[in-house]
Amino acid sequence: MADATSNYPNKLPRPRGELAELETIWAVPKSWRIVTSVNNTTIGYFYVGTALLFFLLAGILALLMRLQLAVPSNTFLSQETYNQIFTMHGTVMMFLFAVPVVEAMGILLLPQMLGARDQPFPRLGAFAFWAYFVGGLIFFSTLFFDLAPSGGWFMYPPLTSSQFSPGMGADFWLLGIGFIEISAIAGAIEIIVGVLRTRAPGMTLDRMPMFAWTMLIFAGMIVFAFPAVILATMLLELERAFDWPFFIAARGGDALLWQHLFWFFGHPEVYIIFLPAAGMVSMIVPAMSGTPLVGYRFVVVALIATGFFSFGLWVHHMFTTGIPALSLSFFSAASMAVALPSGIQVFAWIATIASGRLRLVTPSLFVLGFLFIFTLGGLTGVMVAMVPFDWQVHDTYFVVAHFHYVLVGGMVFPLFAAFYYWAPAFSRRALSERLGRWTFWLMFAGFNIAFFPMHISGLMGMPRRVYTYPAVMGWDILNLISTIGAVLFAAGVGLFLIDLIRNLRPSVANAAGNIWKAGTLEWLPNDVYGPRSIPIVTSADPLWDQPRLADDVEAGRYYLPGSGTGRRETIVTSPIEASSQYLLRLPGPGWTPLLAAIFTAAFFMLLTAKAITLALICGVLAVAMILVWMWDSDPAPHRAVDIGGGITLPTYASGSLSHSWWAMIVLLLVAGSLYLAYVFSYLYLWTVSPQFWPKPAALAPAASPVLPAFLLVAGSAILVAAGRGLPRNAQGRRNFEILTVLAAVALVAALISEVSAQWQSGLRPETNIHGALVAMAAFLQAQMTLAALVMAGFAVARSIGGRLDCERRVVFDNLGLLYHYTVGQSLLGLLLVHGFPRLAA
Amino acid sequence: MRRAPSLGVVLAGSVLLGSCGSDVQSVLAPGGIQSRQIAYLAWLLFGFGAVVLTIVIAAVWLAIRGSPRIRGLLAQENAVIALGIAFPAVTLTLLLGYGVWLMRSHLDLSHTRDAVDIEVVGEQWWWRVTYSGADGTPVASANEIRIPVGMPVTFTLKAADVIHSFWVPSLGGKVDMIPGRTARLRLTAERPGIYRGQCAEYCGGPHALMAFEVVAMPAADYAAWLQRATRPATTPASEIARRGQSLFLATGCGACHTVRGTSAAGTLGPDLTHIGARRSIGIDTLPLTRENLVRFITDGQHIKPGNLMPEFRVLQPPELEALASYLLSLKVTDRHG
Amino acid sequence: MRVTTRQGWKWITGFVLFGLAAIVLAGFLFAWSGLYSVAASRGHWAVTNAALTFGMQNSVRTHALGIEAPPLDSEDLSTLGAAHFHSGCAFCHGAPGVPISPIAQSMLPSPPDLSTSMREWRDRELFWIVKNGLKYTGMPAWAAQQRDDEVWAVVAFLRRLPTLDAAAYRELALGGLTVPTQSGSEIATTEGTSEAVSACARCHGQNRRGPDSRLVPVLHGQPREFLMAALEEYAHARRPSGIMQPLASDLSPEDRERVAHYYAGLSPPVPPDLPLNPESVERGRLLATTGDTAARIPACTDCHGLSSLPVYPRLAGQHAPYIVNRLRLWKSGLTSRSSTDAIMAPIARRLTERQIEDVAAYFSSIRAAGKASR
Amino acid sequence: MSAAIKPVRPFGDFLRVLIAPAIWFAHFSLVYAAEALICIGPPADQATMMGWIAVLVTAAALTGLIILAARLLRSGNTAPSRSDRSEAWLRRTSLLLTLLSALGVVWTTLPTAVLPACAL
Repeated sequence: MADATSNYPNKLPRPRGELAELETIWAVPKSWRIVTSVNNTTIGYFYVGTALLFFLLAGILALLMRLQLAVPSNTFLSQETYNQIFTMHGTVMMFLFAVPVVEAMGILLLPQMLGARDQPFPRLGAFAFWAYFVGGLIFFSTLFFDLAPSGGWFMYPPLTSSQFSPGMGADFWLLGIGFIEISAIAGAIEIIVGVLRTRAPGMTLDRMPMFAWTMLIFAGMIVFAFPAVILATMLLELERAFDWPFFIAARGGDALLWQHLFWFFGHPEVYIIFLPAAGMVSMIVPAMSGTPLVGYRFVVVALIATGFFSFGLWVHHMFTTGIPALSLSFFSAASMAVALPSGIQVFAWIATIASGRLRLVTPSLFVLGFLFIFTLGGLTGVMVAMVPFDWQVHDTYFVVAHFHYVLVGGMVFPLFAAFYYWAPAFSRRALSERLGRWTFWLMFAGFNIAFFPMHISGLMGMPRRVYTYPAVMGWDILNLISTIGAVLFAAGVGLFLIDLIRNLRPSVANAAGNIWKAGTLEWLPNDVYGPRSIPIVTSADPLWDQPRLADDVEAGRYYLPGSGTGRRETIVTSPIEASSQYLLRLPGPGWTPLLAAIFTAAFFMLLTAKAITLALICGVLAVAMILVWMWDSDPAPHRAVDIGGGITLPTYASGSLSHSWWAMIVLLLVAGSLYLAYVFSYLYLWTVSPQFWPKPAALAPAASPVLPAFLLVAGSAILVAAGRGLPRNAQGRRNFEILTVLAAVALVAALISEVSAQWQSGLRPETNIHGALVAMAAFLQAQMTLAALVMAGFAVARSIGGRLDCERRVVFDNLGLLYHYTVGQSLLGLLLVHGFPRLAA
Repeated sequence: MRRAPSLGVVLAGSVLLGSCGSDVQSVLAPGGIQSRQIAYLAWLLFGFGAVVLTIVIAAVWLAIRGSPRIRGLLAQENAVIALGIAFPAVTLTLLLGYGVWLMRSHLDLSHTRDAVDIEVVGEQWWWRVTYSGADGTPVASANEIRIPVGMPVTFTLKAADVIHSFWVPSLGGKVDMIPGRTARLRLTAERPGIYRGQCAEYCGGPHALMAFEVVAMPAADYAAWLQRATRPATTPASEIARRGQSLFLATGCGACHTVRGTSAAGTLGPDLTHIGARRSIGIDTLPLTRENLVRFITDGQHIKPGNLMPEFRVLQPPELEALASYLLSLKVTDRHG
Repeated sequence: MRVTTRQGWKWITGFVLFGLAAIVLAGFLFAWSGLYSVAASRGHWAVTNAALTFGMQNSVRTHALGIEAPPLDSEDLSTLGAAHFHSGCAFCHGAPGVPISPIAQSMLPSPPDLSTSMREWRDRELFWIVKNGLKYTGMPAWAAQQRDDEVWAVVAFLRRLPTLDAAAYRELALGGLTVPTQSGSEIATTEGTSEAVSACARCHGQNRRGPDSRLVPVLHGQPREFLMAALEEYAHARRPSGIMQPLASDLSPEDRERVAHYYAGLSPPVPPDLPLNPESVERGRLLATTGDTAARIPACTDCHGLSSLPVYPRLAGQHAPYIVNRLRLWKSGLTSRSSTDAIMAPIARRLTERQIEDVAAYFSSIRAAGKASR
Repeated sequence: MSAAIKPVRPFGDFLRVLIAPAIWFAHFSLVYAAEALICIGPPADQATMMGWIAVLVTAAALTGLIILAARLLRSGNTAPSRSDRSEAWLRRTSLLLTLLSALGVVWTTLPTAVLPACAL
């Protein structure tokens, strides 16, 4: 097909003005208005830049810590300052650097790599970035006002409870991080839908660039892992603010619940960070060896297996908590299991190197450095998975060494490899090879000198999170060496910055281009609109297998060489075979994502500062901004568009064909995971303190859930009826609107009836754990009800505004998904709260 | 290319391990049955790690610089299966089996009745130690634990406020102390000596300074010591110590501290009945001397920032002198009977 | 003549910059020449006066925006405020029956007579003025910036001031002290009027009479060492109080010893029979005598009992509002360099609001056991 | 242009790849939950209960994986070579995941043979 040069979808020459129109449509706003830009490249630059900023800030904190520990009994930092600094170092590195930088690389690279013009939800991407930017900066600045949290990045209660951490620091952590997690989930939705639905035609799953695979699994893991920690932060914040005793043992709570929830997120988190980095390596190694990845399928299997196995590891952070030995050994076994996929990947890379000829340039050096460091980190990982060995080294510097080997080796080195490798695709100049080698050797030597001795200091008994140690311990030489190494590492990073300043000139339009002779689509000539035309992909390395591809794409021979509807647009394809389905029209620049992010950030931060009224105002404004931006999305159907090659694509899709439906499904998976985490917490706390569960006689009457259940089911039925009666014209609207409002009312009535029944039975959240858990069920129900309510109101408003009918129905479809999910979750909640205590009694 | 530095690092590490290995609190200087077993496991794991690391480095080296035949072998999917799946599957099965077997031996299923029971409660930021006296009466102490050599000791571990972790590396692994839960840990010291321990779970504030010492002594000495420790405090013999005692009571020390045999019965802070016999003050931050005692009373927030004892700067030097004399006199004498 | 817009802008910018530079230079020359008179005897021009007043009023309003006033209708507050007003404010501002001193009247601006004319400030604005003072007017800031509670006492009094006549003012400010008629020789040879000498008693009472304001501690029968230590710490500003610091620093060490001796020798006054919540008193008793192990609060009586160190205060019979106020001050983070505060502050911070009220109720309910040691 | 207009394969085909690791996860969760629940019960027959549950759950999981593997192999044999590339790719991916999952199940079960239930 590719050889059939006469058989291109579109003929040359292209009409005059086609390219100019494309450029106008996709233009990035000039000067300070650039903050309204939603182009994935602009947002990608901002995103990567901000993540790097946090990497530097957290790195400075690390240097401060290393200076404090360089000599015994040092007084460079005070105890409280040190405690704040190590808490912030961990938190910022994990939440403000590692996850965001990977998402940033995804936003920057994926559309180009997949041959799309942009992400499927450009404004959501912009919102995710700005929320992270504003929230992250505010969170970091708490350090300057002595308001920073000091409970460790893992925030174990009861140390972080209001009794032992009375200040605002812990609240900043809980609300700030909860908020940044929301931004991460927004990014994950973007990535999942982007990878599954906006690939170039013909890019089947087995031709997908490995980075896209890893980002898909990365985003999938975020969907299931992050809700656990979001629930945990909600529980702890509710405990701190309203005394709901989730973690207070005296009233039936349990400190270990936090650890379960936190590590159920926290361990997959390690792989969430590592997988995309491994994906980068899987892109760089073949390109630098000039040969396709050996064992492509093995690597995909390894990625999927890692995604699963990593959810069976969380207790390996809790080997010393006094859990029965047999339970521990299950997690020890799963920890072994997760070593296998890593082994597969390492040897697949080695096989690729062997099958080609590795060019030893800076990206390759970073990859080789990664292989060494990550292997060592993986091996110490196997060691700490051995339960008895972990009893000794847990919470010591051995573990500090281990996870820095895994995270810095497994993530930072590939990231630097990626910077050097992809810079020519996004900058007018490549980064300097000479400076790059210096950077690599300084970072590699500095890293090993800093962190290898920590294995030994840990074995010699040095615990983590100590701000000082006495001279008699014999840890002083090792710590001094570590400090020197840290300074060397920092020098390497500093050199990299100099390289960036000297050589990085961001631009996609005039980028240096494919200097490595790589084979994937991001190396096509690109501009603000992505590739000039969307290619047909016939292999995993199209640029190698279709040598003329770059020229043909640039000439406009492939699909959609201009704009079909006069707006920004990209082709939506089917998830497995990537066959074209419809033409998605995308929104352009706007203020709403930025303002929504600022107000969302203000909402959370003001809530922390207990300025409730102002916070609520900002919250309402944030929702309003989102509604304003949603008002213009879902444009009315346009006539079908010919994209070339005799293919005419519709411009509107509803139901499961719509990309928006997919996003809603992913969002509901997040909500579902959150609720499952809650159900787990409920059952878990019952196993810990069943004595706090009341006798059936003391519960709300068995008949009390009947009314709310009836209302919920009735609401669902009414909404289905409303959907049947979606208006064809102005006459039908009234009925639809009334039914939708009725359905919304039913949802609220169900909530009120359940809450009042519980209240009348004398249940109070602060009494004991049972009360708190029942209240929590209502809280989560209220949360979903509120969301459904806003969306129902929005649907009614669109109907009144003539923007919703039986054809243009995406908003209603999404409302339906959300509504029926809410009903399902609420029914499950009723069953749990009313049924379980009777069952257990 | 990378082989030289990496091997160098490993070598340097081993040298460091061997040479400057201070055994104050070291995993690799075991003094008990449990810690020795884990030390064996550690060396086994280091050996395993060295082998695997060497294989990976060699494979990378060969992939870049090897002969075409070797590179051809390495470039096959079968190489990925053999080295990436089969080899780890076998070795990790063996390791997992050994680890589980070791856990079983740690469970000490044949827990004997003659074991010594000691309760340790982690508090911010000190250790409340309660021995079980000869007739089962609890004997309160703090921040220093004495155990008999060669006998299994069962530690009952609790937390009073936040999570702490009880860890004596030279005797065995650590166990967390979690509010609302009770954990147990069995340790057996093999030779007499002083083993340092430290809180291993971050517990806020001066967590870094929450250390303690375990003094392992011959069983007979231990029995005699416990017998003496059961007795109330000696009445002060000297005039200055008597003045110290009345100052101790008037200053309100008894609101937080207990000295058995006096009206001081506070339970918020460490029991001081036999403080004069302990080796350190301020939870192992300073050796117990008259000067350090006075410093801790008047300047405790500098020695151990954030600790819960207020600074008693109201006391004048002569009063402090008397108070220190009294506290130092609080020790069990060797007079039997 | 037509200029293009761009040129026009350039020209205007240049002109403005030049003008600014000229003004700055001229201002400097004027100040350097010394032609301006700083004399207080001349007064401001009316226009200057109006501008300054306008600026001052708005500055106060804006800065006071975030302040929330506590309830101010308590007799205890205004009585304490009155006593301080008499010694600290009346000299400049006058009071019913107390004319403004002619010296103060010669200030620029001359201080307003608060007894007759007080602007209609809001409570929070009065508070801000009393706490921070006013630049260029001679109105000083509060001597102890941490003691907002004392400032509010003055504000509470200022609110009552317009309703007072000379007799009522004397009663409130002097604590019912009667000043015996003095002979001509006494007036001619003693330093001040008898009112200033009786400064302690105006608040703390004398003989069998306790303090009028329950926010003022009962000193009767407290150990002499405690009283002397407290006065010394006030005098050296180690213990913050805008009311006590000026008074204590006026006293010589010998004076302090004598006045401590005087109060230590007094028998405690009979407390008025106030309705107390018996449950609260019982909870307070339990806390005071046994402490609260879980919250790490030691028993109060171990340090505040009869046989405790004499530098510790005795609390039996002390006013509940005083105890509550003191504990709340520590709890809200009062930093003090006093050696006894170093002991009490961390403990007070661990008390809950209810425990503070309970323990204060308990101590106010019991009678001081006879005279303390001299 | 045939690549672009092929019939759409439902996303469920991809989700089927995840069956094997899902079986591993179910097995893992069940034995872990069983241990947790048994340990709050009476201590008398904890060991036998745990033993039985481990045997049953593991047998079920391994049977499931074996059936899955057998079906994948059979469809691979019977399907003519012209069957579409995506399907073959998905099938072989599933097969490898089944192998890894089986190893995971065996490893999870291994300790139940050595360690007593609920001992600390």
